[in-house]
Amino acid sequence: MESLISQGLSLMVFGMGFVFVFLTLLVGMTTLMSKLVVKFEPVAVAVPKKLKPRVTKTIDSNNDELVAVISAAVHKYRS
Amino acid sequence: MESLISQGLSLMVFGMGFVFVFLTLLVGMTTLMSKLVVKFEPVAVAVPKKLKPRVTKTIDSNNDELVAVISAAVHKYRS
Amino acid sequence: MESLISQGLSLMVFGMGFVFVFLTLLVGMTTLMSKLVVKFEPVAVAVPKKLKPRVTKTIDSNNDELVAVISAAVHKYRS
Amino acid sequence: MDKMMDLWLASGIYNLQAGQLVMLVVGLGLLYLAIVKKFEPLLLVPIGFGGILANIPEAGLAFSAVENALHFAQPEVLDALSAALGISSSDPEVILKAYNTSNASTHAAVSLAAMDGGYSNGMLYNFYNVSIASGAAPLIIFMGVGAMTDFGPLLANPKTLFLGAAAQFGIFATVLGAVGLSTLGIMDFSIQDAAAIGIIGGADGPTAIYVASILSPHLLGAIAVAAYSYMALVPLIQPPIMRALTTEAERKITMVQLRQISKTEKILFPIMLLLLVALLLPDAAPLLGMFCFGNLLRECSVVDRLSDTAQNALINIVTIFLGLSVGSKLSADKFLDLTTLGILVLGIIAFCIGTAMGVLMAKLLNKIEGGNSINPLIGSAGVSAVPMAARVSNKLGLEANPQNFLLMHAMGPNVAGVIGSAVAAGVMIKFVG
Amino acid sequence: MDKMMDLWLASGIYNLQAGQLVMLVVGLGLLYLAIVKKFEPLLLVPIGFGGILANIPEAGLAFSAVENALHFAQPEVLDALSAALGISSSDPEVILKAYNTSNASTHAAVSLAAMDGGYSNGMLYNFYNVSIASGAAPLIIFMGVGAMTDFGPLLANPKTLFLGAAAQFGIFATVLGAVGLSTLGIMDFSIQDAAAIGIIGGADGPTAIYVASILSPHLLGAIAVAAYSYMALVPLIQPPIMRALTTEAERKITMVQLRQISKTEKILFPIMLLLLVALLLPDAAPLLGMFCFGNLLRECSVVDRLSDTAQNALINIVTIFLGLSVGSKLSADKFLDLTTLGILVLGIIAFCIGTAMGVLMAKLLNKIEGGNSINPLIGSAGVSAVPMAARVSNKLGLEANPQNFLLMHAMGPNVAGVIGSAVAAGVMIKFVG
Amino acid sequence: MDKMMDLWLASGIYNLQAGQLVMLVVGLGLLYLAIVKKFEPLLLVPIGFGGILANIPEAGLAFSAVENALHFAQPEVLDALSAALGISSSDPEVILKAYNTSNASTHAAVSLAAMDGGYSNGMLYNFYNVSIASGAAPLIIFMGVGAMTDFGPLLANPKTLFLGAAAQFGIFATVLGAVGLSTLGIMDFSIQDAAAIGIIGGADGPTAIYVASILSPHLLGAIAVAAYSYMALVPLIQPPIMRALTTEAERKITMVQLRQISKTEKILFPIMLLLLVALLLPDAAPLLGMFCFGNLLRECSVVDRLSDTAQNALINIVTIFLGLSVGSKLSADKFLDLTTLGILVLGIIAFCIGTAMGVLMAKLLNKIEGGNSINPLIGSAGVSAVPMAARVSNKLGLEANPQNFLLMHAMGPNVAGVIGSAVAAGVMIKFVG
Ligand code: NA
Ligand code: NA
Ligand code: NA
Repeated sequence: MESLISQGLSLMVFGMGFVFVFLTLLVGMTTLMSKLVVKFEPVAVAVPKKLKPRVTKTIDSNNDELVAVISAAVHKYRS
Repeated sequence: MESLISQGLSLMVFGMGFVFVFLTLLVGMTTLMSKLVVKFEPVAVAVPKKLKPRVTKTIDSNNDELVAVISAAVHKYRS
Repeated sequence: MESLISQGLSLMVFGMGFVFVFLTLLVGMTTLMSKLVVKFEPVAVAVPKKLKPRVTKTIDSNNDELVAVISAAVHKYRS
Repeated sequence: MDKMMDLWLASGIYNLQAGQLVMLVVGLGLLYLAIVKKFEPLLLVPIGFGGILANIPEAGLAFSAVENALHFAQPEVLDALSAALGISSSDPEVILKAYNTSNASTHAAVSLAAMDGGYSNGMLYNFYNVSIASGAAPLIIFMGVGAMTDFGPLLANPKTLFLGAAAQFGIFATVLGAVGLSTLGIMDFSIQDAAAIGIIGGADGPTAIYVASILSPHLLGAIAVAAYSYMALVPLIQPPIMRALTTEAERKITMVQLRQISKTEKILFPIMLLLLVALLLPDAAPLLGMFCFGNLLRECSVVDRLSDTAQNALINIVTIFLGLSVGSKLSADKFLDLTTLGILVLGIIAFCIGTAMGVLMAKLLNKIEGGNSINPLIGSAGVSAVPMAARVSNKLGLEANPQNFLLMHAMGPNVAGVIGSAVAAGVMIKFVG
Repeated sequence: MDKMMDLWLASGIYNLQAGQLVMLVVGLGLLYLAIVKKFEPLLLVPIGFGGILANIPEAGLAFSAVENALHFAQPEVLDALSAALGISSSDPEVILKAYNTSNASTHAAVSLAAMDGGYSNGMLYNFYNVSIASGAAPLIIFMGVGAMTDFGPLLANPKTLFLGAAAQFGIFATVLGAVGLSTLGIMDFSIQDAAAIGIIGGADGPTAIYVASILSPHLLGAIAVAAYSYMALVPLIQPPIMRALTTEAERKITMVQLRQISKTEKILFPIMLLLLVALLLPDAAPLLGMFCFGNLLRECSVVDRLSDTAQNALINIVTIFLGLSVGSKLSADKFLDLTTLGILVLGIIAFCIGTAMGVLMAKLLNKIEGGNSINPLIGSAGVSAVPMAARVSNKLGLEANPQNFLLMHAMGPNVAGVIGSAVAAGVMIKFVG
Repeated sequence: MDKMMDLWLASGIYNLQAGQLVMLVVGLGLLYLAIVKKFEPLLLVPIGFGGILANIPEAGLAFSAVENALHFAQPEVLDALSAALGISSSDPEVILKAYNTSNASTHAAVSLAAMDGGYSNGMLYNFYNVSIASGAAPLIIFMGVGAMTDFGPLLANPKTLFLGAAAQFGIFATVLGAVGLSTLGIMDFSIQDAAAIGIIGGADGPTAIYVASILSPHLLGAIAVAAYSYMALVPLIQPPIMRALTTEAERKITMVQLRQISKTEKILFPIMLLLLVALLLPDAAPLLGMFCFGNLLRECSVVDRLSDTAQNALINIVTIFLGLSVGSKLSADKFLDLTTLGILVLGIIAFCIGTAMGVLMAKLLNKIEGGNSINPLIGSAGVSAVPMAARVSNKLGLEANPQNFLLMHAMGPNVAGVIGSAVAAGVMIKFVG
């Protein structure tokens, strides 16, 4: 059985080592992946994120309400 | 113990039979129920489904916001 | 073992007694607390509760939609 | 044709017992009350539907694996159950009795034996165990109720707490009534049963379910149905009592407008209430603790997303399963009993006494103070049944004087009644639990 | 350097088995289909992701504590497991076999022994137990589906129920196919397996998962993947069959506009359906009971907050865990098997037969009635796959006649198919469960 | 008057122990910090409230049935517990010790015996078991965090991952500090305890709770409180360190605008990260798997309703129960200990070292590249504490140069820190778990 200190030391060395190895690999893979994507899919880049269509009925009925209220409001004020 | 095939066959015969019996009964009961309802409740038919009032506070406060924003918008533009 | 009736009686006496003692203490503490708060924090009283900012992204995107729709509506009608 | 016969012999219509038929009608009746009459539909729709499911013949949805094994009574499974129980009889009724009186580890063993025999717990039985037997569902609902509660009116007029206290007399008077019926030999209630029945008078659904699940689970179905039905009937039950106990002049009393309450007071109140509970009545800590927690989430204004969830998604989810689980206690063998009738009668008495005592306490407070600061109509709101009881006070106030808006004044005793019945619940769990 | 070696010896890449690699690719393939091809993404994204998690070497996320203990095979733990099983061998395979055939109480004891040895159930294994093995998740999803279903088109034209009945023929024909393959010695399916595979033809995800979890849990992964994949493929699978079985003239048939349905009819329908199930086929009560409950929440209009929650927060939460749990059944040792191939082939046959029978039944109804009241294109919607199959009917209708909107007409058989396959599920659970 | 005496003898105020009083004050203090000072209120409100509930005398909300039975020490129950444990003593302390060292099946038997004696698990104890001991709650929260995380800034500048790696040095330095204190005899931490304490430096709440629940459950309360408190203190802790380690000129460095990231990259990143985890460090698979799953739900844009639920209803529900459960670990007997002080001190050191290493790594990267492409102020964001740490970087950047907006640049190392500490957690679970 190792002493507590040496356990701690080896945990530090291997832990930090592993974290760096892992994240270095991730940097590499990410860079590579981005390059491939940009290369093969040059058009798809950077459309400003549009409004997501809402999936739930809740919100749809909200929108109905919205349109109703707006129409009413506009009708009232434009005359 | 029946053979697997005959088990399968009887499952098919009785299964499909039961499905048809069940759904035939359901057709009959549904038709009867609809007739009774239409007979005894002739007025209640067919109001176009109106917007449900929203139950949650969340949406209420949304509506408050809505009205506030609309008022602001309309004020700004009608002058 | 007490008789059922005497168990019921003592439950009533001590139960109601305790409820009153508890709520009387609560009246006292509440009154005291309110006095202390009003004394040390005279300004903070009674701002009409303002609309809570919504926390969820859902609603934010809703608002985006809202603004978009309103702008469109107003544009259409003001001309 | 064997298969056709099997289907028929296993069908509901062939196996339907009279009790189950009655309970199916009761379930439909609850749905009718909930949907057409709008009686507390949030609970009575799931309870009524759960009651129907629980009484489907042969489906065994409300039964444990052991009960289902005993119902179908296959000899080899019965033998396995007897062996697990260490008895020699293989009569289902003997086995059931031995099972019900055995200890927890034997319970577990018998249950595993039933599962080995191919039986499983019914869906509603599982829902009941997870939501109610664990104690979780009523507490989570209480947290949500706390998050929906505004203590402002109570803080503006703390003495309305006395009205909430007085209205709890209905609870204890009913306990006495129940033990009286037992002593007279008309019913057979233990003191635990009596306490659980009394809590109907608290007019607070989750409190009643919580107390019944601890003190008297076998009466839970009837108690929950009575509690929610009577809460729905508040607009019918209370007005005659309120009119009988007040004069026209009293009903016309207008109350001074409530002062505005600061945010700090609203934040400190649930914490103070929690500490008082902690110091005086630890047995009420789960109920009032969760209630105060919900209220603090609401008022502290830094965790609005948690407060929103407690008031919406979470309480709705739990309500669905709580209701179905309560419905599972409406199975014919557990519900159709003279006891249920006793519970219904005692429950309505509890309600009436609570209402009356609230009104009388309001009159007493006026006497003591020598003034007319309290309209006695708000006393009846002390039973809880939030916000229905407060609306009834308001309605009768307007009848007497069209300018007399009592709603906000009645909200004080109304929420005080919630606290009062939770305290009463704690006392009863302490003494007879 | 020991530690470095340890890390390497415990890494996924060192321990990756061929089967796991294949299944990782299958998982990625499912994600591709779900995200890029938009195949039933609500289920296939969680299933695909769960499949990847289940096949991470050494992580044991899809395994029980006992399986994990056997995988790492420490001698003292193996001895403890043997002791709990009452056997003498400490060979992992012998232990696993003894464990799989032991009774429930031995199961519990062995599981506790594995935990004492420091092993625990994997995350996905726990998810599976809580959501699927308990039966809860498919039922809760069915409640949500009920709350999203509008029975209006069905009520306006009840005879479309026959189309939903006919389409279930695919289920039973497939059962016959599966037992045929077994009898020929090509596959090795029990009658339970055959029934569970047949239900793929029901084109209803939660029903398929519910039936498979009861009759044939070891095939659940393949069955769920097949069911959802084929439901997603409806726009490709159905049109050729529909065109082959109908003439141009038939496809041009326009149907009379549906009458408006009153609220009362919509409220009474789920109650009536529930009672019919209760009286005729108690084994279908959990599935159709929850479905009717959800629909009643929707239509009764007094519990909108419960209906909203059933349709949104609750069904979404359950879908996440159901999907991951199904994914846990995609571990290489359970999924990579000739059986899976058989299931995929039989499943697609079931689908095709169901589609064909729906169309043919519509033509038969026209024959019987001696008119042209039904466009046979709506028959294919009887398989369920709501609302995809109805959209396919509509699309083919528009192709033949640009004024011919069949969508609402096809919704009738479409929801009838949901009822039909739940009834078929009940029959199979009754006979072979 | 016996009853009056009973109530008094069972009251909280009569039984209040000094430790409980202190912990009530600690709980109130946490509520003060959360509500008034706005320290991570989403967690500290439930944790503080849970802490108060856990220290209510006699209520036993945080204790198991066995602990509650031992507290009330009825002779016949103690005898039953001894019998279940197979020991002869009926001294509560001896029983507790035997219970704590017994195996899982004995645990189960003793627990059932306590329930037979009429005791039950406290509410918070149950919450803890379901949410934390099962491992589920931190993982579900991590899924929600994944669904809220935008990896865009990280993808635009992948080398910021090195900053997230460097900041994890705080974790391992603290482990060394903790074993050092033990070796010197000042504290008594095992290597597991040291690892769990170190993870506070990861500045990531769910990771800290997950690791502590596996490696060192008895320290979980102190670790969670320290983690969330220090995360809240980021705006106070980090700036002095950041100023001390950078020159005015370095703080003025402006960074080039980030490129736009395509949808495809954002979808592929979580899948790639998952595969890397699967191949290299299976022990980190639960944490990073759920994180990547949440992120994929967000980015794949075909399951928005699941993503919404993961970010709102589900994470809120779990947060409520996780917070209360952590609070259950603040019971006086578990929290009031020199150990807690040690944890608080070591935790803050971990934080400071992590911050410093992030800044120094940024300067090193500039040296290596021979340019000025990175403002070292964003290095401190590598500790995680999303998004607080990134905001601190931005604020200090604006102080030095009012045109220097670092927020988006700092989000890269900020989310990298989440990944980094999850990897560190996996390493520690692998080596000492
Ligand atoms: Na009350
Ligand atoms: Na179907
Ligand atoms: Na971190």
